[in-house]
Amino acid sequence: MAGPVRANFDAERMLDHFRMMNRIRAFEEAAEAALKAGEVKGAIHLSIGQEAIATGVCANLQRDDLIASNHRGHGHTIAKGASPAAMMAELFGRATGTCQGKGGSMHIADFTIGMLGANGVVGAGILIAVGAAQGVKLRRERRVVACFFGDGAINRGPFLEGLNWAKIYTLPVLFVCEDNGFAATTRTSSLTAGGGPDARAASLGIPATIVDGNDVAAVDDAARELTQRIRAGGGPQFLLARTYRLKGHTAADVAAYRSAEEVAARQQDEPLRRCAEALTLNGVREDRLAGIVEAAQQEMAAAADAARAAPWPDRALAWADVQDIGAPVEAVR
Amino acid sequence: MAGPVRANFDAERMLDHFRMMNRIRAFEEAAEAALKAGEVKGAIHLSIGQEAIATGVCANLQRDDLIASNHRGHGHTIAKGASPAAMMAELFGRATGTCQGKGGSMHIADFTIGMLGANGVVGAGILIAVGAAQGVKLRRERRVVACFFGDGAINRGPFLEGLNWAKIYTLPVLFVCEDNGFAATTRTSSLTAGGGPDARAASLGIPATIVDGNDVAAVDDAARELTQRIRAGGGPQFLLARTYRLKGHTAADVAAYRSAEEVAARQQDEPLRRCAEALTLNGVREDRLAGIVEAAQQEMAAAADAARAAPWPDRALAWADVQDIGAPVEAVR
Amino acid sequence: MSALSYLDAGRLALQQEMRRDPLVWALGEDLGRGGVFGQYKGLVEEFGPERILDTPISEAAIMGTAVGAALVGTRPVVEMRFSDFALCAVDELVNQAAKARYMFGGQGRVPLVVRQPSGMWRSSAAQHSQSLEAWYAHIPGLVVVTPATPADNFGLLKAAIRCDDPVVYMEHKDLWGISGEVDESAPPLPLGKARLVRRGEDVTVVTWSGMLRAVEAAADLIKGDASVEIVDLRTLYPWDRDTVLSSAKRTGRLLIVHEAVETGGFGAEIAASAGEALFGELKAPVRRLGAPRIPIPYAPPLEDICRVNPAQIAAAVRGLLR
Amino acid sequence: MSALSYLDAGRLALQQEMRRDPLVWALGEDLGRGGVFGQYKGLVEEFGPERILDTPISEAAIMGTAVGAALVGTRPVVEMRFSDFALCAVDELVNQAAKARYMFGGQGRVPLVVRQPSGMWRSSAAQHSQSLEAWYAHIPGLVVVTPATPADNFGLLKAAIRCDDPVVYMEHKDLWGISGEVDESAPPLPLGKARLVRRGEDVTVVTWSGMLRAVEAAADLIKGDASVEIVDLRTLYPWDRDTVLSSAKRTGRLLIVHEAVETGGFGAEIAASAGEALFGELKAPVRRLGAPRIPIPYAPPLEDICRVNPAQIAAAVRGLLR
Ligand SMILES: Cc1ncc(C[n+]2csc(CCOP(=O)(O)OP(=O)(O)O)c2C)c(N)n1
Ligand SMILES: Cc1ncc(C[n+]2csc(CCOP(=O)(O)OP(=O)(O)O)c2C)c(N)n1
Ligand SMILES: [Mg+2]
Ligand SMILES: [Mg+2]
Repeated sequence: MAGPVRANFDAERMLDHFRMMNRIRAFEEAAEAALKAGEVKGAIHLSIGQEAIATGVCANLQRDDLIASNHRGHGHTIAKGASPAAMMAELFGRATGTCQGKGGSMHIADFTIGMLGANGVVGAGILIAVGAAQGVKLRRERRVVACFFGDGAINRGPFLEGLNWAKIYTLPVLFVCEDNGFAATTRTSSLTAGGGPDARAASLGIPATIVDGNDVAAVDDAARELTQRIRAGGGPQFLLARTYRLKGHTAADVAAYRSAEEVAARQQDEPLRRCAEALTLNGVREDRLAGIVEAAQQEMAAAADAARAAPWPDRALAWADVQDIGAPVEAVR
Repeated sequence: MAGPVRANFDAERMLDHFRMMNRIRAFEEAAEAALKAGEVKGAIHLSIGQEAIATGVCANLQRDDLIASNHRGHGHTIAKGASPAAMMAELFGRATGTCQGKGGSMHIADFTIGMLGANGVVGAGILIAVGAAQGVKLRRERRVVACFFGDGAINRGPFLEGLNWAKIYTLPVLFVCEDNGFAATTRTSSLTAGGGPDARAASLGIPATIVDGNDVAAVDDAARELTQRIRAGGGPQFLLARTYRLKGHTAADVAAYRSAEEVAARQQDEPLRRCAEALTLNGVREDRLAGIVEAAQQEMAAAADAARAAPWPDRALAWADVQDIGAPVEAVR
Repeated sequence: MSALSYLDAGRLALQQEMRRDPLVWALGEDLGRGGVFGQYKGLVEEFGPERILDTPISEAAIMGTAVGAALVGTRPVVEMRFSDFALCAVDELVNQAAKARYMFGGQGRVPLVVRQPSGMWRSSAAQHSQSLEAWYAHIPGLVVVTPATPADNFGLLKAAIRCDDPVVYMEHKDLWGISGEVDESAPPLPLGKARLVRRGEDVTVVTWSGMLRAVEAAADLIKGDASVEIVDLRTLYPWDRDTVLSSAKRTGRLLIVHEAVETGGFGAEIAASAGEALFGELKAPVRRLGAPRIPIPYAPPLEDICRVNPAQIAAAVRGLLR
Repeated sequence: MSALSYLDAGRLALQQEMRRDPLVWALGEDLGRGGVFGQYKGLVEEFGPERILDTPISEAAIMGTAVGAALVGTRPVVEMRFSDFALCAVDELVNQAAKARYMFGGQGRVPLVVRQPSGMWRSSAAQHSQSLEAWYAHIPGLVVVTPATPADNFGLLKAAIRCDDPVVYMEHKDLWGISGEVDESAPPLPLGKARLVRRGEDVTVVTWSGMLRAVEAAADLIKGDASVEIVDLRTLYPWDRDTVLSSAKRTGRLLIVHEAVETGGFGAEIAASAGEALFGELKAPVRRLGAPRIPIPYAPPLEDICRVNPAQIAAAVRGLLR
């Protein structure tokens, strides 16, 4: 699984990946626990098992690069550099959240680190990312926009419209399709005609690079190559990362539509374990890894504690940031 | 242009095509004249130069097969067997029109011959055709649904959603893309990324058959093959027919965005002329062809005269066929 | 008679209609696993995957193909999952489904139902909570239905499926779990007829969908001081003008309560109609209570600001009596 | 001051704003050839193809990419060609553009204008004639503007482009050709302020967009018998409550006239608001005149049934005076 000892193995970078993936994992495990405890009210979609993609891609983005995400965006957001404490507070609906508690999991955004928002509408983030790239180009900036979406999103019109658009205007977009085999409770294979995401992307003039999305080093290498092409003015690029969603569609979904054996088998292949194997295989000591896992869990436990203790948003916030002209005033009823 | 003398040349079938193409041409020339005379009020989109596609495709459809069309649908509708007199009356907005004058050119429909409607929204007909095919399948009927759309429509989401849908459910749809090089006043080449309609269709699991859309025999042959596959249960098929729009986008468009030379060159290649050449080359007498042209013009002149003389729809019709429950009653103001 | 949940009542209605008419079928995402809320549980086992169709995430195609399938005589029940996602298929519903019959001079019919689970439901935030019934009531060709009880979800869904015109059928997500008596052999309910929920003398309160419960709670709150007549509109278009106006005329006071944004909500249509028809006959101005014009926030304390509550309703009723 | 057409006034406004701010740009189909009505003629020559962007037929992407481009600080002017086609991009406008600022807790802004040429225009039939302004007024986060004159199309489009929130800007197709005096150096008009078109004593008529001309014609028709005060709302959201209510209070009578379908039209919001605010102070019921709830037919004699005309308006005014 872990692959051979690599000559050019960059232990420090791999350790950074391991640290990031563990932070994402720990964040979502803490969020899941809080949801089950009734502390987080809205639906959350866990990316457990898919952490290598967010990690490997964002490792190749700079702070002023941009990302747009979908409903399963915790990993993308943490990997891009957002504060997990603020994110956790957002899930708890607190004033200290990234969106002051007004967005929740499906609308997490952090413009300070170029995270333009998760999205509650499948496929919608594609057009926002492409448009952001067009804005970047109009402004003569050199930023890259990465766009994360799932294998289910390729059956929505915006996939075609957005890729065609990015290509004809040569926009700096990295399309990242996280193929986890499912659209909610349905296997995407049964709903997707033809050759799939890569075939569709190619037909729109954007040949895909396909990687094992559970191999963080492979994702990192592919994303490096693709972001370099984009920075060199090569226009939109497409990364298809194959992975598996270890948890249900939402944290409430028990995923009875697939066998325990299937999930157990895929557990063997999950990215944190593979990253750890690669590191140990390449001589990194177990206790060092254990320390990283430990630290990540502590960080997220603290984030949850802080969220728990944080104040609810002030009532007045409900009336803020609607629109400047004609903003409603609190009605006295 | 006309191609060699063919051993298997079917003069009678070719004459039928010639007759049909001339009827479409004469209909649209009469409609254009009526528009210029102010007798037809709404916009009309002429398919002059594209008649071979409608003719060749519909020659392979039976009466109970279905078609869905777009804004440029006069040819499809006549070729499927609708009455040009009723169609002309529709353009004139008269009670004797196919839709009682309530639809006009962009909403012509004739359910008696399986014409499910032109459409004012680019791409919308694709989903209607695919859905009709699904209904046909649910009803265990053996009908084929042909769907006509342009090269500009492939940049709208419904193209992807509709083709994917038709393929995963193995629906009896013949997709016919009329590639005339333009989307309104813009060349589609500048707006279309990748390999174009055929590449996109192939990526969705529906390999395209490409034909010279100005060669009616070639369209006929290709459509025969594809409709046979569909009737044999082969699922959706895709025909890409290359052609050229000799007139402006609407009858009001002078098409200043292209040179007179370009249009003149394409005139050489237009389907009626090529069909006539093929027929004469294969021994059909000129005067026989002239008679066909003459008859078509007389038929459509008569259709226009009848439309001119036809009554306006009764005021009460405005209130009919809205909905059964809650239909508005004429307000006395 | 048996106690059924709002969700099960809808499922039973669909099941009965599918047994009754082989041309009735349903399509939407995850229906084979019972649908996102379980409204379709067990149906694929009975009717098979062709009539309980699992679809891709292609809202435009879900709606658009249903139009085509309806035009050839089948009766699709379109599942939009959340009414918010129906915004990905508005051309197909408003430009195609609603207009086809008319544009074609009556040649075609579009007998489909589009189920749009609506409204606020445990911190679902701005893109999973909207109530846009007023939009559809404004569109010629559409029927708009908003059931508020299990019995109504049973009787109205059956009626919607038998309707030969496109019906926007808005179930409220917050009602899935409520239970009530349902006569499983009852015929469809008539579309366009309101239900007089409670007789009263002082004030008429017109409401629909999820707000009915809040209105009933408010009426209980002020039982002592005011006798409230409660009308559940049930169908927004066509709306039951006669029932509403005759009740308001009798009580002399009218309050309309809905969950949707008040500005431009359907309450405005009712208020405007009543104000015109009953000019000079009312003892107080016609009042409306709806959500403030703000996107629906995620945090519970903020979300509650968008939810008209019994206390506000009671206060409004008192205001009319003052 | 010079005489400009409504179309040219809009083009001049865009041109001035593009000169003033390099971050303003426009996107839509055929803009490089001046746009389908000529509203963009000559602009690509001055500003180049990047700022006057020719787009594919991809309404969802035209709207959706504009949201992304706005979030990074540019100011897109989105051309929808016909307001009917905006129905192919409703998720992008309503779920994304209108809500982004709020959902993200104020982190992002969406300073875009979506131009939606609206209304009936020489037998364009059901899919090219709609007036759906009431929909957008119902959506939190959106500003809705409906210019009725060349001067307003100049001043309001400039204001819309400078607005930091998404603006639905509905030009009326039937007004493109009308001409009027425009001060080319005038500043933007304030959004949310109505225009008192004509002072009058007996009846207040509130209208907007294409109907203003019909209302003026009606007022002329009955000059002898009634003194009509005409208010052009100009902006539907936020609408100028003070101007409308104070006028109605003074004249004691209010008629609202719009081209959109009357049922659920924005006239209902105005009527409901006036009925509540001016209860007991009006001499007659608040009346509305709008289109019947039918898809817009093609044949001229049938289309005319959907078009509120001066005779109907005059009759309604007389009715209020009776
Ligand atoms: C337009 C739209 N349709 C349906 C949904 C409901 N939904 C949310 S996530 C999801 C599955 C998405 O699958 P995919 O794109 O593969 O992402 P994944 O969940 O696998 O990460 C669905 C159907 C939605 N949010 N938006
Ligand atoms: C959704 C939508 N967008 C834009 C238009 C305006 N429009 C009508 S036809 C047309 C060009 C269509 O090009 P194509 O599909 O190639 O068909 P053609 O006109 O070339 O036959 C456009 C942009 C429309 N009717 N619908
Ligand atoms: Mg997936
Ligand atoms: Mg074309």
